[in-house]
Amino acid sequence: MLKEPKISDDQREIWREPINYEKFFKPRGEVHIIPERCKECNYCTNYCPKDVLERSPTVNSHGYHPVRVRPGKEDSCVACGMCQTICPDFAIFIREVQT
Amino acid sequence: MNLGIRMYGMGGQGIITLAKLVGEATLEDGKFVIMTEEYSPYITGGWSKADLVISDETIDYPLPEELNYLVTLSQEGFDTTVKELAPESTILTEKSLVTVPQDMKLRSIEIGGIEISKSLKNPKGANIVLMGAFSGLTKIFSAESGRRAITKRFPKYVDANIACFERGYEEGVKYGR
Amino acid sequence: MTALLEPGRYFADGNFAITEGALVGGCRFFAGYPITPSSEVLERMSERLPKLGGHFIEMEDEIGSMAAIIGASNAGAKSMTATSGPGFSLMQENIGLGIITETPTVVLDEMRAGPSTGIPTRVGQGDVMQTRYGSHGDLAPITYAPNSVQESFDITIEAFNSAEKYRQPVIIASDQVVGHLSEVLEVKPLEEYDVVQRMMRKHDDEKGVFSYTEDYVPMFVAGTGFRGNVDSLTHDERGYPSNEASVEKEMLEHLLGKVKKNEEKIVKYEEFLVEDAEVTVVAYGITSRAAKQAVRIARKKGLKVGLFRPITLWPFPQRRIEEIAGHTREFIVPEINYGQYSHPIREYSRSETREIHFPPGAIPDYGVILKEIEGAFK
Amino acid sequence: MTTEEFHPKHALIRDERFPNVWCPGCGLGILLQSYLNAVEKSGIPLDQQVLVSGIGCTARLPGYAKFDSYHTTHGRAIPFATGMKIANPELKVTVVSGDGDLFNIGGNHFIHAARRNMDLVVICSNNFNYGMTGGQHGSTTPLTSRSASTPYGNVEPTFNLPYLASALGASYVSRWTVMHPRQLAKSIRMAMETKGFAFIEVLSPCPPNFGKFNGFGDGFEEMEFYRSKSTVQNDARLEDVSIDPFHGKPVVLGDFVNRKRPSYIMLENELVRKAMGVKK
Repeated sequence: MLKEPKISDDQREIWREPINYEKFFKPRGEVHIIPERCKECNYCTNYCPKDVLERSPTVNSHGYHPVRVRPGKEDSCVACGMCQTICPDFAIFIREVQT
Repeated sequence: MNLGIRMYGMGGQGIITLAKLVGEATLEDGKFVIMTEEYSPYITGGWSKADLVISDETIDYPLPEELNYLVTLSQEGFDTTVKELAPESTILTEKSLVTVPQDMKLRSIEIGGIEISKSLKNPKGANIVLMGAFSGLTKIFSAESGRRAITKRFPKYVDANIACFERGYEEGVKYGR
Repeated sequence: MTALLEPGRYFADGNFAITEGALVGGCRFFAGYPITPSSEVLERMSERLPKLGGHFIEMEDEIGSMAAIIGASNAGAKSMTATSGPGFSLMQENIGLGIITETPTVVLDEMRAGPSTGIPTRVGQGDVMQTRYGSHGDLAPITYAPNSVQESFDITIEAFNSAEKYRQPVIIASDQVVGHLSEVLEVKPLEEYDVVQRMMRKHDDEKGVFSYTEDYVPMFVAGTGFRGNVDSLTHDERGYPSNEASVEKEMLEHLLGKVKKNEEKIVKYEEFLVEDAEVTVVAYGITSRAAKQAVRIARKKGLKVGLFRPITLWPFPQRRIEEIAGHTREFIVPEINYGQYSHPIREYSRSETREIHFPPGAIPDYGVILKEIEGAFK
Repeated sequence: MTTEEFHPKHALIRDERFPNVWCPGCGLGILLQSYLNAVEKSGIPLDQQVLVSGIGCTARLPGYAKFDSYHTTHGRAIPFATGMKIANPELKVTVVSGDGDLFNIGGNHFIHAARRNMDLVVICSNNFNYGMTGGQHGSTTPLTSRSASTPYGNVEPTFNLPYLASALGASYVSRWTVMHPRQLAKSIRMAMETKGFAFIEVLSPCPPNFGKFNGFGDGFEEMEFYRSKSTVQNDARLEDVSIDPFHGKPVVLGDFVNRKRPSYIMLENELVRKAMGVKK
């Protein structure tokens, strides 16, 4: 008899289960940044699975280099929302866009 | 009228309760009364005492000017207070616990409160017997007020305590003047 | 619902009177920690409050008790705690919290002999300055010192009213003797007592949590939709913390000013033959009753002496003391401590002030006061 | 990319107070995010949510959330919250404070609230030191690690917080790090649904103090270190979950305890009803 794999409750919540993957569009996200709040902690740049984010060369009024979308990666965000969840400063968020 | 009364006993004998009942009954009779209490730091086994001032006018100073009565359920209370009593004072003691010296100049009445309360099957009621005796002896408060005070304080044990009070009252009246 | 105390005459002690007075004053939450000589208040509260639909909790210590009553008040309940010197020391920090967060509550400090553990079962008046300066920072406390069972009852109702009116912790500095002596307590029908109800903020109020331009602003209470911030840090009118000295100034002047401006309404005292007194005895709490006896006897001897009894120790009855100093050449301040209230008396009267130091532990002997009065006329 | 002012959590935070006071790389903002996510999912009306804190960096958190929030005195958040909850049981009271506040100066209140099974959610952000005063050691500083007041390494054993809370009878106990924001949010939601005392320990970095003293370049590096040592083990033996990552011990995370015990508010309500003579 086949055993069902052990999946804990929270794993279920996190996992996306692609059913009929072909039929669906790849989600696309639009990155919104509030540069004045960013303290360049780099959590989001490290966490982004698509490597969309980087520090910008400009500084905000507090002297930090806020994050920005890496040039050329404008269409790469998949709206996973990890950057938004991990940002301690409420400086970044994602809106899912329909393509 | 300005009377000072001291009640003295060992922790657990119900001395403070006795004093409060006397105070309550006296108040019922329309007099002014104030009571201060004091006890040793030990919950049981230590001493406890209460002083009452009874007057026809409002009382400012809470301590008695002089002590006119002593009610004691302990030898210690007798020994320590007897020197402080005013001339013409009256002492009321629990017979089984206090020995009054032969050469005692002050008037002293011994009541077997413990024995009486036991015979009435209310062994904790010795203090109430003495309360009754004090009323009968001094008439500082009426028996009626005494009964009312008891009823108010022990709504669950009215009968047993009233019985003690009344037997005590009868004893006290015998010595009344 | 079991009613409050029936009108009538009671032979009661101070602790009973304070408890019942508090319930009439609207107290519905009590948190405390047992301590001689105030434990009877806690015990009686544990029995009485649940019957009135109120809440009682015995906390792990006095620090927690003080914090809990401030919390409860912020959740809408009129609250109180009762303690004595050692516990009162522990409460000081959170009394300051009550002041800065403008939280109404009542603290009973039943003074006993100190310092430290002192004599738990015996009287003292050594906390007088602690009720004034005990908590750090500038504050304008309101402290009542009752001297009888009747006053213990009445003043507790007033303490709850003042707490609501001026939105801060109010202290009742009673003492072991007043707490434990029994005498007559007359209770009037409930409707004859003025009880100030809590004024609450409406959730759609546009203003901030606090206001520094008005003496009184209704209080915002948790769970009513206001969604405000209450802060122990120096804060602006929105309740937001600030590091600015200018905000500190604005806040502090409001906190002190609301009491200072209403001093005449808050201050209470009793006088006995003061009008023509050449010497005035100033005494409070149980000491005032010994003093009254001494003054009475001295008057019979023809000595022009009076008694001034502050009922509010703080705010200090400054105006009246200054007036009395106009015709009184000397003040005598007996206290069950080694000289505390004598200092503001000396300061405001600018007159000769004799101190009588009764050692804590016993009811003051009025004979000592009488002797001092006689000395002042020699 | 666009720059836009309205964050999706706009209505739940005091926007005008941002940027917050926390240092770059501090995890407290993530804890705030997780709390807000939990609140949204819990379905409990926002007006019933109350946040209470003591003093310290973590204690500033309630001031950024747009709920009834109370910043009290050092170590006294739990008794303050206890008073609130008893006075108005309708409130959903969450205490969020640091390890120093809750377990050093406020330790006594914690053990008693847990013992009473007081209906509170207590979230302890543990950064292993006193952050706000400059990184002195406390009762959660791991053995041998450095702090502003243990320059030669800490010699005091630490509290094992989940074990402590569980031994006291807390209804719900869990531990996560700020690098587990989704698990953390879920845990907070479960704590909010718990009747009785719910305790969550959250490991968070302190980049300028504990992190710096112990050789971590920034908050991210410190958190990655804990994460690399972490294992999720819901049925862990709590005796063994004390934190000692510098000596090769794994950092055990999980929802450790979730049990039903009569809560204080439940029992007290019953008592009051009985005393009032209300029939069931």
